[in-house]
Amino acid sequence: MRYSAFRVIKEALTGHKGWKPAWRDPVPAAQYDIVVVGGGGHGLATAHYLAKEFGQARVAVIEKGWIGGGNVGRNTTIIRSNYLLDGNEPFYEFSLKLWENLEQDLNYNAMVSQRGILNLIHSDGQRDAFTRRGNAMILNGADADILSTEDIKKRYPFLNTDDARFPIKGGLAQHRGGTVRHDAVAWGYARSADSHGVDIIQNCEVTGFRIEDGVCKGVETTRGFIGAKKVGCAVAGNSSRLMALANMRLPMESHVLQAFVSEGLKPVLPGVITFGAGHFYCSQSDKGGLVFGGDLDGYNSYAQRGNLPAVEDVCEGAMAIFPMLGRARLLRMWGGIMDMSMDGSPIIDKTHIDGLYFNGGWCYGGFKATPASGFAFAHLLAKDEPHPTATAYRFDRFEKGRMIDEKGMGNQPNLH
Amino acid sequence: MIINHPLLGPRDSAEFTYMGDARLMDRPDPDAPDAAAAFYDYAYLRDNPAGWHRELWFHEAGDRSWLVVTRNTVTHEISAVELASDVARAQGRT
Amino acid sequence: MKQKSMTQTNRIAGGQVDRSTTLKFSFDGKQYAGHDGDTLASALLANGVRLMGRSFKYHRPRGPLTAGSEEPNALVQLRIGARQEPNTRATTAELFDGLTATSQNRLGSLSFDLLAINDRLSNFLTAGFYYKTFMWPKAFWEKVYEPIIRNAAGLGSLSLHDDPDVYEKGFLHCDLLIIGAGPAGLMAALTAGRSGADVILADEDFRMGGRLNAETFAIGDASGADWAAATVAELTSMPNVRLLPRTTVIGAFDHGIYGAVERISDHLATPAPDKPRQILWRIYTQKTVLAAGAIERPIAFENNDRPGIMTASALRTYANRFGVAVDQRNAIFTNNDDGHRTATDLHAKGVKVTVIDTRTDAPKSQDYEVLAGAQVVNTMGRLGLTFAQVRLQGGSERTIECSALGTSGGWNPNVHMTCHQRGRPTWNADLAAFVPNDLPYGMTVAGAAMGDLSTAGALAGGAKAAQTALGLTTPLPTIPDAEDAPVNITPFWYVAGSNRAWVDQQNDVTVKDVKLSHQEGFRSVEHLKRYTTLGMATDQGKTANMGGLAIMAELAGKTIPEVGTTIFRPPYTPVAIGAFAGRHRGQDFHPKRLTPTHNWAAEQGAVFVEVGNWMRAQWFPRAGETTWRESVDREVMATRGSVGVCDVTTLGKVDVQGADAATFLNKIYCNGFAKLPVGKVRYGLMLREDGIAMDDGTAARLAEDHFVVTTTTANALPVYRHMEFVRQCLVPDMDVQLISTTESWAQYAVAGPNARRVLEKIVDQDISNDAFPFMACADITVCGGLRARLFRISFSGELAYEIAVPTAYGDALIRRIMQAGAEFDITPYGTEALGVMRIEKGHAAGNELNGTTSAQNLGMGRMVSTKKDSIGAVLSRREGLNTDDDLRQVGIKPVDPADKTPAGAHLMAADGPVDAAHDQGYVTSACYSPTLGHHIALAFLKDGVNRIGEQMRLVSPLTGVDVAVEICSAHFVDPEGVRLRG
Amino acid sequence: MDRLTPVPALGAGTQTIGSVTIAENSGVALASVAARRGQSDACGKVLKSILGDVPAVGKAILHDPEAGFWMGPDQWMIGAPMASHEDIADQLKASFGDAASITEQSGAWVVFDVTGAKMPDMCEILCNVPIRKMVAGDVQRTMIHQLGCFVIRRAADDHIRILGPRASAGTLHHALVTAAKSVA
Repeated sequence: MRYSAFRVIKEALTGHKGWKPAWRDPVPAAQYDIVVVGGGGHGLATAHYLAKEFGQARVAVIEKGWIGGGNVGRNTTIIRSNYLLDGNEPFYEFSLKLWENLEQDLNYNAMVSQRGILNLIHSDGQRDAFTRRGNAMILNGADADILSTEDIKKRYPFLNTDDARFPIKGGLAQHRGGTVRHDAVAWGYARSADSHGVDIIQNCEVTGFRIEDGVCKGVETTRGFIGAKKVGCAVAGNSSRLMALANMRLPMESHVLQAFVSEGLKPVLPGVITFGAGHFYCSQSDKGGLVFGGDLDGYNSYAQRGNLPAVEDVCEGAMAIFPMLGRARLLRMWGGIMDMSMDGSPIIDKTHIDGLYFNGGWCYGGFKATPASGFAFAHLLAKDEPHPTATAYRFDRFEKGRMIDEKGMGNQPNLH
Repeated sequence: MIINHPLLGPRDSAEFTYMGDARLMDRPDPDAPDAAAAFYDYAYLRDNPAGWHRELWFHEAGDRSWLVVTRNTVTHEISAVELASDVARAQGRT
Repeated sequence: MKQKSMTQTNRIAGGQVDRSTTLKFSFDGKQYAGHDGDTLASALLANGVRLMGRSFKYHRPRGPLTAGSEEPNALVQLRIGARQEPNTRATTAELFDGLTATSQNRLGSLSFDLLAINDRLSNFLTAGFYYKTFMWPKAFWEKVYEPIIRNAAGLGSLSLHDDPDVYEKGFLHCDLLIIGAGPAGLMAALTAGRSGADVILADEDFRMGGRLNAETFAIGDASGADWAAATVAELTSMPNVRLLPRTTVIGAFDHGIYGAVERISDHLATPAPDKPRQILWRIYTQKTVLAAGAIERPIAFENNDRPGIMTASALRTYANRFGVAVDQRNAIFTNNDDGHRTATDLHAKGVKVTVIDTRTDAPKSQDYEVLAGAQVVNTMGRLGLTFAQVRLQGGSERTIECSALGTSGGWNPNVHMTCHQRGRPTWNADLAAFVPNDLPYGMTVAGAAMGDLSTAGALAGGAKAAQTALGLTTPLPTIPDAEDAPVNITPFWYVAGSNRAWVDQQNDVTVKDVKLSHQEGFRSVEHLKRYTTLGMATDQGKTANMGGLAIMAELAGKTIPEVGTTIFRPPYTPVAIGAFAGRHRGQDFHPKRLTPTHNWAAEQGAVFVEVGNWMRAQWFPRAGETTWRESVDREVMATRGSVGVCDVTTLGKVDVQGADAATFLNKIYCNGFAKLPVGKVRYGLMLREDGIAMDDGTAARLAEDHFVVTTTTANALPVYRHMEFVRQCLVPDMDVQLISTTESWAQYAVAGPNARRVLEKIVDQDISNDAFPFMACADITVCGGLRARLFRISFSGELAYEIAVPTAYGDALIRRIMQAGAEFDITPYGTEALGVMRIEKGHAAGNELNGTTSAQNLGMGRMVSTKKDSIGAVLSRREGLNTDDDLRQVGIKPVDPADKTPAGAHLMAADGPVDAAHDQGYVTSACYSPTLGHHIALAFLKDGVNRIGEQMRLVSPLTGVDVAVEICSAHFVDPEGVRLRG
Repeated sequence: MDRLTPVPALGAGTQTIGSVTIAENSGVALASVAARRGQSDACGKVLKSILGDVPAVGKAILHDPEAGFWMGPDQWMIGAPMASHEDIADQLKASFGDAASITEQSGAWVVFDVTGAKMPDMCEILCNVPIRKMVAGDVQRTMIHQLGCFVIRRAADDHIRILGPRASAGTLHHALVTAAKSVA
């Protein structure tokens, strides 16, 4: 069923009786060509592109709970491609381009809103680093713009520029950055994948991999064995748990990142803004909630909840730059499990087991990567070679000393 | 969270700085023939369990002790807290 | 019974408002009066105002649904000016004299909202409609559709002015925290308090007592409210009990830490001078009794959202506690006996009541009409309820005139706080409600929150909970007699056939939306919530979630717990962001660290710059200088020409002592320290274990067993932490003691050809080049015996010393140095000149040590000793860090001396393409070199060592730079180091 | 040559706000003592000779003229009047010999004495110490406005001494004053 304004009107006039489930609820088949483990944003995007771009007909996504229940539905919805390093920037720019055409590709309005993202600069050293980054973005074909304090004040007149502990000295903007309605991304990919024949199997947890002579033959699940020529794993924060079933240890830790939303407010923030001298970034959703976050709690956790110090740290950052937010109320806080890798960059690679592929290590940047991650993983699964924008995301880069460390924090995941 | 410091008693985890898996105390022998592989494993690979995890916390705003905390990463329950220097000695480090 | 007054037409006798006071307030510009003890909602209702807000999506007229913090509808903008506070629940806002409130989320007036057109269009604006449209034409989403949606959405408005109030944060410690001061909480507090335990009793209300204030039951010989007041009085007299009224416990965090917000000044027109508006308490408790009560849930029926329709218990609260009857004709729609309790109370207050009970076996009454087996099928009244349409048991319909309709669908135990650590409640079929199951660490639940819905049950449960929590063996206090009615309920969630029946009133989620969600496959509770926005409003679905779950369960042919459990996240009610920030805003966001010369530098007119938390002098402008460059150039030239002085106290210092100190340094630095003689300083490079440079600095050997290590300003703390890690975790038996001494010493660099001549006038010993050569160090005395340290080290490349005295003498020392240097025109210089001179010398600093650079990149690959083990040595040998085209630090100078070579610009081959694929490197640090008369820069360049002399293109498309540059040595000035050894 | 004259960390003097008095105390000389490996006992003997006993974990010995408190495993801070102990580090080095590493700390800290009936209320909004349960001689290292401080419960019930980082004396004092006003 195609969605359209016409269809909405027609259904409204006929009692909404014609709407069909957005995706089927199929019984798992015994054998697929490709099984994608993980019905989050990345897994569903992978399935969509496998079916639509790479002509794979027999694909299943298996999800232990309900699709879209992990980080794709628990993030601050930001998209951007303002990366520095060669290994990253082309990939994220590719992702941004896919975002720009997502709705037409999926026939689903995920509300991609290129409201712009602004990183504030508070020191000369930061200006130098952001200049280098902005140049890297432009040299990679992305957009970047350096803004003066005056430019920024015009856009955000209520920013604290008078009494700031760390004065604002400018900002690096990416006008094509913005936000997307996160749940809609999962649902849009799911609906499209389903319409291209992908089986989306919910409430089906992987309990093991069937590996014979170093070759992965499929997955054992709570709904029985499901055979596959290739198995691709995209389970974000649960990567270490899943891959341990294949006796793999990964270069990553799972950490909790909290995010926050305020009560609904009439529009105040036009775009995404990031504080450079504390831990705070913020945008405003179409519903009016301020969506904001900051740093990790800092300790390994699978609990999907955090503690007060991180909340306070973020709100202190909020008040430092927007003292007018004092009387806005924080409505809800939640925590996601971040697959924090050892250099802050992801892995999209084959494993040492034939037929077993891995996608993970997205840290807290997985949402914006969703389209490119799905595309690149689909490329790898379909063609057995990495997508040109994702060639650096290899497992062996740590052993070889080819880390992709945007923040320069080294092998301590909670610092990325 | 509350970390029950072996010397100081219960202290808020906000006083501490977290480093990660206590395996980081098991620094490999740099002179072993497989040192390169051993250091790669040591520096980069993690069990990252969903469950009990032995991990290093530094009492930065306290007595400056490194502690080995055994904590459940699913429930955050803490079952043991030891001084890292005691653990290191017990493991034969000098 | 009605007490006639000019305005408070709905005020009736009784209740706990103080009629001796009259508080004037305004709503939407109209003046009203109320009493002390009123909420804004009760006062408005007393004045006959039911319409208080508009719903989120359809802009439907709304009045209060509840009398508490679970309120979804009656949200107003409280106060005006910078204190304007959007989305404030009128049902909890305490009335004060002069209160000003305005309605929100309307275009036009509250009674004529132009956006109410959305209600007419509701058939098009169903759950998820926006996912299906607005996609064409592509550009229209951001330019047309989205702005319209954004402006229509949102609720209240921020003032856009800085919040003028202050917030405080604090810490409390106790043995037992009791959340909720209703019958269970009060009894728990009494039990625990009498045992001598340290108790905190917190309640969100301004009057403790919970439902006891809203009911007519007796406890023992007293009314419930009087018993509560007497109990509060006894608790107040106990020194071990701390009562926190107006305090909402917002979250249960790990290991018995609770967040709570105390509203210190929200009931005042403005906070008293220097007093906070609110305090965020972090409460550390051994045990917790959750006695948060229960929340009555509504029943969904067609048009069940009109002003005047509220929960039955809210009607009861307004009548009993606030002395307000919402007009004289009320109806009650119930599926359980508690609805009749409201009817009884209202009847006693002289209100005419009709009860519509869904149960065919509904209890009968002498006092009021009961329609058994009947249902409300529709309502009338554009801006407030006028009639209810009732379908009688036989199927015939009857219209009942009423201005208020109380709905009673049963009570939900308030399990919110039990879910904060992801505990899932469990289904109790007798109550038709979820009750607590997995509890957070140390928590016990009592009273209605546990499903003990009678007063007697709550009293007994509270006492028992305190006893259990504290492990008391002392006898329980006598539990007074109280009502102990059983729960009689026949679950009934929504009237069959209704569509525009609101489940989530604030977010406008109707039965129809839940049905559509089911039809489109969004059937799990998470999907339902996200697709319809059920439970996502400011009340977090406290009155909505259960209804939605029940309807979904029925559609899916499942039980309610099979569909999912309602789960809550902190905070319990929304919290002002200011409260979480406390004092940390503006200049107080982070502490300031001032150097020992700060006052002196300020006297000199220095311009300061933030370096981490430090404030450092950036440059010292002089009269006539119009640009910072003029000042900096002068400072550099004066230093290189004669002598300059710079405060370098901010560099981290770690005192390393012990018999194994040298061995220890050998471990943490990649280069050797074991053989450094006493009295000498050496440059050291510290690697992380992954082989990347962590920090650099010097280590000075003051004695065989004593070193002073310096770190960069930014890394002082991480380096110290790392050193302690190595000491305690890797080499626990080494005899080495570490202590950070950054702030113990005031340390100044005195640099320039005349540096020695200045210092000779200050130090008490011979510092001639022979006696104190380059890289010497010593404990010395200055100015006739003051202990000091002297290091012959140079960052500027000049003959230079760093001299340190105990911090208290720092101010005196800088003044003395200036005095001693006067004859040489000694010039204080700031961080900018310091930076220029280090770039001229090619020294790496923060911009180069950016966490991705290896020793090789810095041209120091050979420093990594292969003769000994050190942290990072093994992994620094990985192939990726040792490629032929490695980035190497080089110098850059412009071909045209007029050109700039800015940091952040990228290097490209002179004749090649300019794109990422052909990127050759980038500039890390740049400056104008007054010594050379042109700009210079440090850069990392692929294979840089072999490209000295090459002409390249330096581009910064971001800032519009494209210049020809020449690659050169990074040592721009005195590459042989003659000066510093002079 | 003229001797150099020390200046107090802040020069804030003494202020009384409501019932709370905040006084900068620049008369305390400080040095830390860290036992060398295997020298805990020897170190303890010297501590005993100076303070009368070895400060236990979390405790201070409020001895005269020298007082001392526990800082960390095998590490103590010794304080004494500046007037008599300006060179406290040298004095301690002489006493401890090779048993301990001594580091001068006088310049590292600003010292505030806070007294008054509302001192505990003030503490509650400043730092996470169970102030109402602390007894004379209890010491806790804690954070005040993000600054690492020592809080020492002195002999009088309403008296605490706060040692904070000297470079942030202004920030710390500001935090104390605003907290005092808030509870006044």
